[in-house]
Amino acid sequence: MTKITFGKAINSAIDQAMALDKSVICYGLGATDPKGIFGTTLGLEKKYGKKRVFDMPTSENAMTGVGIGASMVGIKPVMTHQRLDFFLLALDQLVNGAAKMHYMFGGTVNIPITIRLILGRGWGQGPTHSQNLQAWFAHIPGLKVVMPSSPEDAKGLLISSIFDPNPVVFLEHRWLHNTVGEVPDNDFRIEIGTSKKLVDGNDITIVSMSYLTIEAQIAEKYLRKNGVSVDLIDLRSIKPIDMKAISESLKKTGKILVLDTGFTTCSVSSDIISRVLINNFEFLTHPPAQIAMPDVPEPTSFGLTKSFYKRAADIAKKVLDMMGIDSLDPFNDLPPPAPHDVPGDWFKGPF
Amino acid sequence: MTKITFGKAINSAIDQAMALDKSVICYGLGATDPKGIFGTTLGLEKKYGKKRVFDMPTSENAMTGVGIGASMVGIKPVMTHQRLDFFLLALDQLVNGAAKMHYMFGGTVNIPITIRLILGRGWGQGPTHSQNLQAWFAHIPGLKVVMPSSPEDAKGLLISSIFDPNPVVFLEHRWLHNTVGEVPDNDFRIEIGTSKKLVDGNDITIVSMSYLTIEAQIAEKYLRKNGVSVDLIDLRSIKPIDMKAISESLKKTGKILVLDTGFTTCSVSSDIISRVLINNFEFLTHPPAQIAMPDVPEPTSFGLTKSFYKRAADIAKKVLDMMGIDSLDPFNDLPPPAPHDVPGDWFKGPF
Amino acid sequence: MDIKDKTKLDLALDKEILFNIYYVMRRIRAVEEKIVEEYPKKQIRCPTHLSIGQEGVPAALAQVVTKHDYAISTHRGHAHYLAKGGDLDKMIAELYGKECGCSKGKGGSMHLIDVEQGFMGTSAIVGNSIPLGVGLALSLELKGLKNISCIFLGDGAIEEGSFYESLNFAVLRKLPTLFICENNLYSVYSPLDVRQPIDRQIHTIAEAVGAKTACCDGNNVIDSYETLNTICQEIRSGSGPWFVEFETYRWREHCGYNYDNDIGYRTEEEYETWKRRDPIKTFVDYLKNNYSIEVVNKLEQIDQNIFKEVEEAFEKAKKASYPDPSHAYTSIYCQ
Amino acid sequence: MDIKDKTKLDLALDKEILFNIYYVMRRIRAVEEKIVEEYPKKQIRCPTHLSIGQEGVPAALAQVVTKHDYAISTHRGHAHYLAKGGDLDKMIAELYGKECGCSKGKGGSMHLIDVEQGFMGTSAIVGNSIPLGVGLALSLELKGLKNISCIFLGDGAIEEGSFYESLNFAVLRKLPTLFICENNLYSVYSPLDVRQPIDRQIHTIAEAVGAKTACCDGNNVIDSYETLNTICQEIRSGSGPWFVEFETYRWREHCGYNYDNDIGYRTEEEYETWKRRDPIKTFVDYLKNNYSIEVVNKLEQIDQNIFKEVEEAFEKAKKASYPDPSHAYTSIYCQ
Ligand SMILES: Cc1ncc(C[n+]2csc(CCOP(=O)(O)OP(=O)(O)O)c2C)c(N)n1
Ligand SMILES: Cc1ncc(C[n+]2csc(CCOP(=O)(O)OP(=O)(O)O)c2C)c(N)n1
Ligand SMILES: [Mg+2]
Ligand SMILES: [Mg+2]
Repeated sequence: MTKITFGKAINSAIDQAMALDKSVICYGLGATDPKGIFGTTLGLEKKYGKKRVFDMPTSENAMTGVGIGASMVGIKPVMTHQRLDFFLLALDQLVNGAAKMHYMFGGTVNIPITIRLILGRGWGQGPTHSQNLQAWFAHIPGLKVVMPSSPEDAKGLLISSIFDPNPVVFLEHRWLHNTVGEVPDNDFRIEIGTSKKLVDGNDITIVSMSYLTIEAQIAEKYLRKNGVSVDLIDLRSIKPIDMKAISESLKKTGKILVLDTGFTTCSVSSDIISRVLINNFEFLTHPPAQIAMPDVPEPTSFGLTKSFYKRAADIAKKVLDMMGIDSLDPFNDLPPPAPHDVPGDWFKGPF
Repeated sequence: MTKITFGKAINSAIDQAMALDKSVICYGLGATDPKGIFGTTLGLEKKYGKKRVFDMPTSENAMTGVGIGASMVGIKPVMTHQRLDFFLLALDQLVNGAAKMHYMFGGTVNIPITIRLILGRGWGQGPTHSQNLQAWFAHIPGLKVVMPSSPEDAKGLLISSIFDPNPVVFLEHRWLHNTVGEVPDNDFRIEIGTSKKLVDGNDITIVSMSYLTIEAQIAEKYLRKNGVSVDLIDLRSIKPIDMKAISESLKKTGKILVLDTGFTTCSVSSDIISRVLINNFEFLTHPPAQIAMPDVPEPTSFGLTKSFYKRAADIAKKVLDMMGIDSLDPFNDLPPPAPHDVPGDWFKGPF
Repeated sequence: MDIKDKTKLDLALDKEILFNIYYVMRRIRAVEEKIVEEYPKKQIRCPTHLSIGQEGVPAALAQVVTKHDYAISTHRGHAHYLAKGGDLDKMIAELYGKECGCSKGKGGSMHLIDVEQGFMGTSAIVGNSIPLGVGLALSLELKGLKNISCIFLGDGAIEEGSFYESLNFAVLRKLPTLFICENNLYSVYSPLDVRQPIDRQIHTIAEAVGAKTACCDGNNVIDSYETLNTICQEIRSGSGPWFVEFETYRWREHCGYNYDNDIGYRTEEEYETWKRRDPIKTFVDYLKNNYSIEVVNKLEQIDQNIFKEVEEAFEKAKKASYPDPSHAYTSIYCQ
Repeated sequence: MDIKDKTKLDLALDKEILFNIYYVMRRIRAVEEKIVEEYPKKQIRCPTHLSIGQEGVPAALAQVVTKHDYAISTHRGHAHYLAKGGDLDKMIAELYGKECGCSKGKGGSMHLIDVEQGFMGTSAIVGNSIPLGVGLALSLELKGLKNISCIFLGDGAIEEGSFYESLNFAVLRKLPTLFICENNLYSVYSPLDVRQPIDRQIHTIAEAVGAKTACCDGNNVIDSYETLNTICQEIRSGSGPWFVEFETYRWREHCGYNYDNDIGYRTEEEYETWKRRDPIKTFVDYLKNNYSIEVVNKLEQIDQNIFKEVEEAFEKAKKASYPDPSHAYTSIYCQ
């Protein structure tokens, strides 16, 4: 175990996968440049050579197809896009190709590609550098979708993704890259599709994902101090999704709040709520609740983003409302950090 | 009023829009070929000339952008793709571009483009000629999404879409093209975002869209005969969605079944259920229900598709289950047509 | 580069090749004509794109690649699958949607694959398989193998950005790729002139992107063979990507089994002109004029074998059983 | 085609143009340098791509288009916006995220627009605005107007399939498009040789696709002006698409205000070599050598005006108010 950043955990996962298996390759715009995709690919070219680690033309569509084609014959590509938004150019390859090939070729081939997509936020990323489209990927049969929130999970899930025989969309939140945590030094794997119970509680279930787990943890501490016992589940995987853990928690608490970094309509959180209600209607003692991004393109201006993102205080407020507690003022007790548009001092813009 | 097919209604809508407004143009692969996109664009080139009606290179991405660029300065393009699946190549232009431009340029421009996408089904269309991705479009702020189920609605909604100042994704189900109905001859408009109550009833709310409305109507008749009173709502628009009509119906019935032509996870139907439950939990007397496509790529074989699509019998069965009635056998009473993979005799494959 | 100057095949020495070219062409034609016969019976229930008229190029390629080379193709993939050694029985069963089909009935005519023969699939999305072929070539480089990756594409597919992006990367990395463009003048019912500038040739774009290029009459199968033979050798010795444009013509409708010259997107004369260039007839005439009667007699024998083989494949496919309906819900993920 | 053979500008006759070229270049530089000064104060809080070193081409174009012509650009769009007549105050306010910004603070540095001046926007997605420019040209054709549509793009953007597809359609329809490729050798920190074959020139691809093409030193603004002047006339008289590749160089980091020659993706020498070719300095030297002292003195006067204008724009932007937070939720749809 060593204390490292989320970004370094990603780097370590790719490094160990490449050391373990010669068929793992790593590429993407900037994969071999001096910044190495926010540090996540630094050092790999030197260690594994130009053939296995390479930069690419700004050709997202074909380059995704190149990875898929190589996957058909046993290569295990880790492809990275610095923003999910750029990957919209490559959806034909992913959705009409990778996601369906195992099925539509009757099981004769499989596509062990891992596509890392970085989710932007803050410093005026604006409408086309900030989209969290996990719901799109989850909608497509044949894809797996992973959204870790801690360095340890990032490493364990990335190694599992790389060695998974299916296409995995690995969604990495930019605001997590500099978070720090204990991470095993060796190769280790976390099963895709398993959630993690971060806090055991009895009053309400909170289901969270990716960066919102950080905010949920702040809210949970505050709520605990104030006598509300939260059962906090970090999804880690979006597809397959650990509905069993959610149902079990709901059986205990009767109340559920689902957090989502994506737009509200047709979202992962809507889907969780709908599933819970179809299958576990009898557990519910209170209408379910959802905190997701509004159905609005993200604005750029510092003046417009201040209350745009939901934070710990919003989560705490919603829980208190659901608990019928109105004696607390979480917006006062959990003030937003200033400036609100960076995750910390390390983030100096512009990315 | 004249009795015409759904396909002819589409043709008539474009025709009248082009006659009304010189800035309306119409293009797409095959728009001027002898088949005229299942007849929907026949005659237009002759009437409005080569400049306003044209075929195009197999370049879905750029050609979508061309339409968007022209839209910025007042042209109103109607672009058609013979399958939604082909349009996956153009999502960057739609989602990073058209959907956001009005917002991200501070309201200085708007994009009055209409994109017709045809939803394939039957005769072995298989995994990549059959996708119903309305949930994807509904997930994106800035887009409108329309899914008519009758010739009249097709015409009224298409004219509204063409003259809407925003990008509209108009989803046209291939199995509806030859259905027949009374359609006003003149220019008329149906407001996007309004649903249509097809049958007034008290026992259960069924919410439906596109081709499934045909199946729902068969199921409703059967249920009515057997004493179950269905409140049947045809959505017509997916975004904006007429939640008011759904809530009002639910208030009356306490039970809801949502039908969906798309995959289950992160679907429009999941979203409706989740919204209803967040906002109208108290109306529900029974767990909500959903009939959507399974999370499976569509297989090609005749032997595999037989029970793959949900039909009137499945809808009736679900309703009867929800009503606690087990004395009827809808699968026996509402047998599937044979062969199961064509909408009627007119459909001779291969499209 | 003018390919024909570089090599001159001594045909007298290569009768085996002649017979094999004939076998592959004739077999493709026989399979497709059998589909024409059977399709109206509505047991083949999937969109089907025939290669009648376009048998020459695949037959030529068949002579110069092995199962260790890769090929990938499009919606119009029957000929390519067969030429690359794909299993005939499994292809026909796939068209009928049967469990023993090459894709277990899940893919149909537009999704043929035979991994053992290096035929790595076809796609129903125009342009979609082009980058896959480049990825296959990349895998060869990574594994240090000397084989090549053949990418079939149409004149419509070259309009997709994926073609351009794929070719650029193949050239950048000098990958062992052979782009085989079958220019049959149409994309569905759209002639070239509504899609591409009339005074431009497709291969000149490929050349500008950086591929080595050639242009060849796809109806002349001997020319096609010589061209591809030389080029494949070059690619195997490290030349990097080649793009070869073949003139060819689809005889029947875009999708389906009928003739459709009557609907008005092309003329009967045009069709007749191309039909006179039939790659099979031209080849047989050539043999008749240049070879002994034994050679010509051998062809008849080949025909007999083909017809038997094809009949049997259809018999078996028709008799075979559909996959169990529950299989619709399996193999979504690889375990 | 060699442009310079075709026309020879009599510069003596066109002092107004000379002064205007200088004004546009110098003003862009002044704005960008002011951003360099201000950005570290963290009040401009959005990804910002500067055009310092690349002022020549936009300044040349500014002389040959009017507000009835269209232009569309990329993430690196400040210079293009200003050259096309975009409102300076509104641009600076946009960088500061203010309500009076050209996009009301919703777009930031990467989303500049000035519809009145025919500057139809920029995009943060590489290649995304190219087809929009072709669509603008299509609108001109539909409306029967004789104006042109200018499409700025980088050497990275030409790797996107959207470039190829867009150019093909523009050529097919002979649309009045001018593709202006500013080849600054890099895409972020990636040199050309990891993205494109080294022995290939970008404009040769455009030529093969069917555009008329030219290549020009973007640091030589007089050459650039002459080239663009001739070409724009040709496009206006119906030549169809032109693609012009300009050699240029970005002095500072890809995104942000620093120098970054130290991080290792390019050498200090390379930077110095290009800096010596500074389009502004080269132009001033030329004027000094060829024109009277009055002309040179006039430049100083222009400088003064620019500095004042720029200072004021920043002052105003800083003082301006942010949009009301509720505006984040408005204008998603046009009513
Ligand atoms: C992305 C996409 N766009 C459109 C289609 C519809 N389509 C199917 S085959 C075809 C023709 C392609 O022409 P070409 O590449 O010349 O192949 P050919 O059919 O002539 O062999 C088209 C446009 C598709 N399948 N995929
Ligand atoms: C589709 C897409 N891919 C990648 C990026 C990241 N990106 C931003 S600017 C840029 C460089 C593009 O290079 P070029 O076109 O040469 O423009 P330059 O920055 O040199 O002016 C890249 C790759 C993006 N914004 N969009
Ligand atoms: Mg063709
Ligand atoms: Mg550049």
